[in-house]
Amino acid sequence: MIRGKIAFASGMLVALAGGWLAFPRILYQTRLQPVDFSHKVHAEKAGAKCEDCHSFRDDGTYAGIPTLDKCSGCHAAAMGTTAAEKTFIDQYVTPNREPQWLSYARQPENVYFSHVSHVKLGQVKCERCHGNEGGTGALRPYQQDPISGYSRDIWGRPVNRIGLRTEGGMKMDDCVNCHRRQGLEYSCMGCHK
Amino acid sequence: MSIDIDKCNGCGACMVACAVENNIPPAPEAANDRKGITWIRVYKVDNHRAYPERRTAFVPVLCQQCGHDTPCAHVCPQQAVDVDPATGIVGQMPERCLGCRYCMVACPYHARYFNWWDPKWPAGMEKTLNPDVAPRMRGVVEKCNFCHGRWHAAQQKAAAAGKREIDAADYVPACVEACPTGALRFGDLNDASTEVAHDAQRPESFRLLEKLGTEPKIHYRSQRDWVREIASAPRPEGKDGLRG
Amino acid sequence: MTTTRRNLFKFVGGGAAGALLTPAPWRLITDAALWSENWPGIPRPARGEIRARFTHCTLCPAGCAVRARCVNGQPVSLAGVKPHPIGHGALCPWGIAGHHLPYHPARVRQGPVKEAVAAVARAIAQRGAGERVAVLDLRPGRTVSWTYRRAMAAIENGLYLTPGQPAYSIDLAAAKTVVSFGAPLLDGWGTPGNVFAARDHFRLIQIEPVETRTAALADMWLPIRPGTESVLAAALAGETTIAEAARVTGVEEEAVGAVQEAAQSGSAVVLAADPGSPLMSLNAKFGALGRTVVARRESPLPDAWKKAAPVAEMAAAPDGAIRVLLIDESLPGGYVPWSTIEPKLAANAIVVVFSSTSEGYARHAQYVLPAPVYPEAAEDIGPAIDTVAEVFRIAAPLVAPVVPVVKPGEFVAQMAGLPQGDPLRERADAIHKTGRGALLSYADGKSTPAKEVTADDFWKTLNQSGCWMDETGKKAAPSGLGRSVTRLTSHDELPLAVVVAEFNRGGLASPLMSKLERESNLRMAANRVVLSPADARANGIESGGRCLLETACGRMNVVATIDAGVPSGVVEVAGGPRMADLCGASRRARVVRA
Amino acid sequence: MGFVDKEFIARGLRRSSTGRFLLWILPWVALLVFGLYSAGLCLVKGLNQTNMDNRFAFGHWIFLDLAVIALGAGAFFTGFLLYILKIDELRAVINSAVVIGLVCYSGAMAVLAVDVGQPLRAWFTFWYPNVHSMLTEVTFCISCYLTVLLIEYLPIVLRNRKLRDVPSFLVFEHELHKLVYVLAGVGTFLSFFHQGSLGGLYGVLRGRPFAFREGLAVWPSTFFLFILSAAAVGPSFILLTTWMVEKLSRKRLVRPAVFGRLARVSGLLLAVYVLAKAVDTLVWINRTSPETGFQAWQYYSWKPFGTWILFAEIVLFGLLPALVMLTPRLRAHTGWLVTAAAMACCGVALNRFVMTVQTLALPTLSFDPYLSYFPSWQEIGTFLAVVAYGVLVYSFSFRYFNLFPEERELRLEAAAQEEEPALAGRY
Repeated sequence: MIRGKIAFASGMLVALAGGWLAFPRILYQTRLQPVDFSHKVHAEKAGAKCEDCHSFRDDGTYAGIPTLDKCSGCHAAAMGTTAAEKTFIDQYVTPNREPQWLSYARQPENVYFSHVSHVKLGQVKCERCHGNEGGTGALRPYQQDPISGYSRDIWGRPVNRIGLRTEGGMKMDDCVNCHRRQGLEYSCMGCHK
Repeated sequence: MSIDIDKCNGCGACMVACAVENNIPPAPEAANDRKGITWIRVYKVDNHRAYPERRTAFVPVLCQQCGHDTPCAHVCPQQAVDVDPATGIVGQMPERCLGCRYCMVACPYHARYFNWWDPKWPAGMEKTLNPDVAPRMRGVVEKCNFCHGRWHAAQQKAAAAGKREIDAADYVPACVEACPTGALRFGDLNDASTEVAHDAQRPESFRLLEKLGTEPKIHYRSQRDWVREIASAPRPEGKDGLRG
Repeated sequence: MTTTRRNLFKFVGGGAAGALLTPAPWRLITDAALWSENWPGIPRPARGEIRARFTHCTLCPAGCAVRARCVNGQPVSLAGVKPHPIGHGALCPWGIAGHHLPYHPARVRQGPVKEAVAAVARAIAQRGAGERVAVLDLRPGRTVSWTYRRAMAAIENGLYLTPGQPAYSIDLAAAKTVVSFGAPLLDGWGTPGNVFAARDHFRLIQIEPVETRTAALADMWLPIRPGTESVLAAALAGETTIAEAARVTGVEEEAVGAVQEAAQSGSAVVLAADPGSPLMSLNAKFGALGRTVVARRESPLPDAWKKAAPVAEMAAAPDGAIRVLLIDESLPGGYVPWSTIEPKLAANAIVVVFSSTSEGYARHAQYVLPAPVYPEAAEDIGPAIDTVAEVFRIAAPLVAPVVPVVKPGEFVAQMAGLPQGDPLRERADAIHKTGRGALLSYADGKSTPAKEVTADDFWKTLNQSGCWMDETGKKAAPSGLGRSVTRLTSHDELPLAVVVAEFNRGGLASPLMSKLERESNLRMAANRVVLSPADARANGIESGGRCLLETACGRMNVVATIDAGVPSGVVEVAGGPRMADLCGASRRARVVRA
Repeated sequence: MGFVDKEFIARGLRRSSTGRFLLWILPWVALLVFGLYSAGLCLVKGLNQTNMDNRFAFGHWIFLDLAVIALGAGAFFTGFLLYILKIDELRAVINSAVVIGLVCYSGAMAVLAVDVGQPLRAWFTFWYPNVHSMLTEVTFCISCYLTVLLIEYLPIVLRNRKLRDVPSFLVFEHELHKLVYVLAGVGTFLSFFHQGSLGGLYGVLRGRPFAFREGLAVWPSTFFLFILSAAAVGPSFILLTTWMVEKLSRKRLVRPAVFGRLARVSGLLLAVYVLAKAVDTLVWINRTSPETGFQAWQYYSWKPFGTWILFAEIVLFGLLPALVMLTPRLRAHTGWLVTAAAMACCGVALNRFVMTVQTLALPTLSFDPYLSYFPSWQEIGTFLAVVAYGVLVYSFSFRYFNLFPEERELRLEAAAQEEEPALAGRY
């Protein structure tokens, strides 16, 4: 009998260990950004403001990550001495190849998210959702759940969203929570396309 | 929305414009008029007489955006259908839908369509998809939602100007924009000053199956008596006159 | 004995129990659901900057102005240009989905270009005396048409052929009564926007054997026995008695009288399904010439182009004389039945067709060369049949050709050794030089006199967002109204009169047309025919049944629909090249079970 | 294999040889495989494999699911009669009833999983339920009741001769047995609800005047009619199956009295149902339907669904069997009894058919055509899989578990009667 109990317990232990420790590691696949870009340098040295690159178009749509021509504007030739810049110019600017940036905060296709209405009407700070991306010295690796195709930033750090900070994720629940608090919750169509 | 049947020449521009706007794929070979997807469908309707007394009219039927205990909304088991209290538009959420098709059974206007196949476009044609509307996956129900993509765009434009209210001129569904005869009109029925509100008040105006009490928001009108007949329940002796 | 086995069970049981206490199973269930929301195979629409671009639709002679909604330059949807004085922002279903054509699966994607060039050159060099080189231009009145005419003038024995083009245009705005002999006035005739804008101001009398879309919305529909239109026309002209006409045509006497009255009441216009039909001469009787039926105006030309071959019709070409026939089918237009063309060809004739579809002349030609499709080609569109003003409008390409294409104009020009150059630009400059008319810009709806802009701006606006118009010219009476066609050879042993109920110009149509033809029964698919119950019964055909449409020229597999709205003795068909070839000159057929 | 098999068969029961048993299940296994294949096609390639379409959005799957669940009602209702109303004869068939219930419900659920376009999301119904939807009610109740059935099935399995060797199993089974009353209660409650909401499914369709019914509070009359009809045919179906098993296994399994009792219950409820249905129909024809602008007569002028279908449903397969089962003299003949039971089952199946298929075939818009539909082989195959699965589960249960407690006694009695004369001769 006692042997039986031990068997049961050990089985349970193995499963728990696997589920809590191993699973989160194997679930996400991690990729590096194509270019080693530093928001910090651009903000401090070049004195660029966020909206210089991440701008709105006239019709209110959001340009998101800037395209190559924006970069080439300054980086036609090397401005600094860093290796990163050199590789960037050699691999992208000179052959005029768009870098395949990995967007941390890209919502799934069926979501309609308007930056302008959040920033302009809602007075929401960029950091509220994107964190202090603008102050970072280097781009962190991009983590994606290969099954759902969601970026880890959308889902939130904790695998099961247990103990998630209020602004920790960008899943529907997170949107809804904030909208509820402001009484701005209308219909599915409001945010889905 | 208001529709003048006496103007509609059944050209089908609305149906094509709708499919273009809402990323509806062309039907696979096996599809027919019962398995295809046409958010707005123009029916050929006749007076059940033989030549030369036969007269034909064209009736565009899209989601009637029922206002009162919306048949589809309250049968959906998982809240994939909702009615926007602000606009009164009945929304359908393909990504929440599990494809039980109960809502299709519930809809008396057959305005709901099921994705029997995976969406497929000829090679290269996916370049022409509208970025404001997400393509649906196989096995879910979809229907007209008055081009919510355009609604979003209008809102976005308003937001960029710092306004919460959209400018009515910025929001016109694709079918209305496409209609070459001006048979289709779109506007806010609650605002008495709009054209549609006025159309709805006309004596020759009617709604489909009004007696069901679903309060549809599409107001048809015609000067021809036999055309206004189509609003009522079917009459069996007429069935021979119909083309499947 | 089983302790070990039982313990194994317990181990597994414990594992299962433990797993339920971890995130793994729950997260995987959620992920599976999320996966089903964007699983492989669902295309992702490209995102990017959305901008409007303008062009003109070349799918039919109407040449409607088009506003294209483009994402990163790629058109994703088309609409009319609202402030346009002619188009009024209307498009037909074909035009609305025109931006799909470059990707059409049935498109002609490659062709034997080199071989064709060589063969044509050889044939021209070796042809015997009196043997002709001909270009058949399905869409006359374009600038490239002038290139062809110049080329044919440059080549000895060159022939410039067209399916026939009316020398008149119809001023609907001036019409109070329209008497239409089967012209699809409300379903593809002229410029949709223009017709519907005028619709409320004229009375439409549709004379047609079956109730088409136009007849359905006409103020008066006169069901007439097929083939007897000329008799009714004679009665209207007072050449026969109304009673006689009523007897032959099956139209009631008072109806005929009513039509006559309306037609003579002034500002009436008579239209016919075939713009060249002798029925058009009725207009002279009703004093419509110079008022509702006016001389067609083409925009100015460079003086250098005056040396051009005359416009001839296929029927006029001598038999067995054409050694080289180049057919420009890049834009669908009129279609000359092959049975008319064949006798004109020499024994060893070479036929080259420039087309994007294998449905039309490609079925008869030795060389099929892939032509650019709308909106790939830089073209211009001549004035439509209902355009009174002088216009010059360019269909600026919205996408680069997605397959290697041959531009018919350049091919012919090279063959004839015409000087290099851009004919469109030359003509634009010629128009600008006249200083007449105004430049209409679609972007802002503004209209500026042509003389106030430089030639370069003129050219730029034409290509990016506008057209040139001159409405000042005086209305003139047209000449040569209605040609006398060769009598229809009627095959009386064939029981059914063929009536084209579905207007179809041929050429590629967006795959989304399935919405109208298969996913609903709004329009007739090319392989459908409609029969009266009586005729169906007589031939043992049931609704939806497969059968054969037989004419003097051949047979075709079709699917039958039975409809009591069709008179007995008539078979409704959808138009298009195949049907045109099948019917040939005669308009009678038989439908039998397959 | 052979001897292992023997070890599993309950003491005192005669079962055919392993060979013959295998022979019997073979064709069913084949059918199951074929069915699973067609179901697989529907899952992998999508529902374009079926002949359903936008207008016939529900097809023969839904119809048969409804029928099967109605017939499976025997499980809960027998339990209700036995444990709550203490009708003790029914102990003889309760086990069999549980197995049938289990088969019917699990089968129906399986087909539903194929029927929905996105099975992977089916659980959304539990996560984001729309409380106003009858379908939500159905999903919740059926899945809960299925668990109940599984728990009820467990003791039957655990009482198997071989499994009894495991002491802990025996204990567990004993504990479960104490629960049986609770389970019966819960099961009854759940079943009443989902049988009802299955009816409500159609009754609430105000867009389909042919199905739409008025009722009490949120429940249309069909809600109660479905409960009644299900409760009525449940016992009939138990009777029918038991009789068939007796014929197939050439054994007496229950005493005649049990048949009689089942028939009486069934007949009584059926009579009540027929009455209620008749009243409901009259109200619908004269009030509900006309108020929606639809004259009831026109529903029956679209051939082939004439008024005969109404007659067949209420009189032929309703009133008639009810009368037979309620007349003692007729009930005495097994022939009559079984026929009546069969007719009752057909009646309910027909009712479900009308509710599903006729509702969709009838036009709602005046320019609709009248529609017809015939299932594709994939649809039929998928359902055959369920039938095969049912037969197999039942066969195995019958072979290895003691489904009919009275069977052993009946055998001993029979044996005793044979020995009687010999003994008599001695003295």
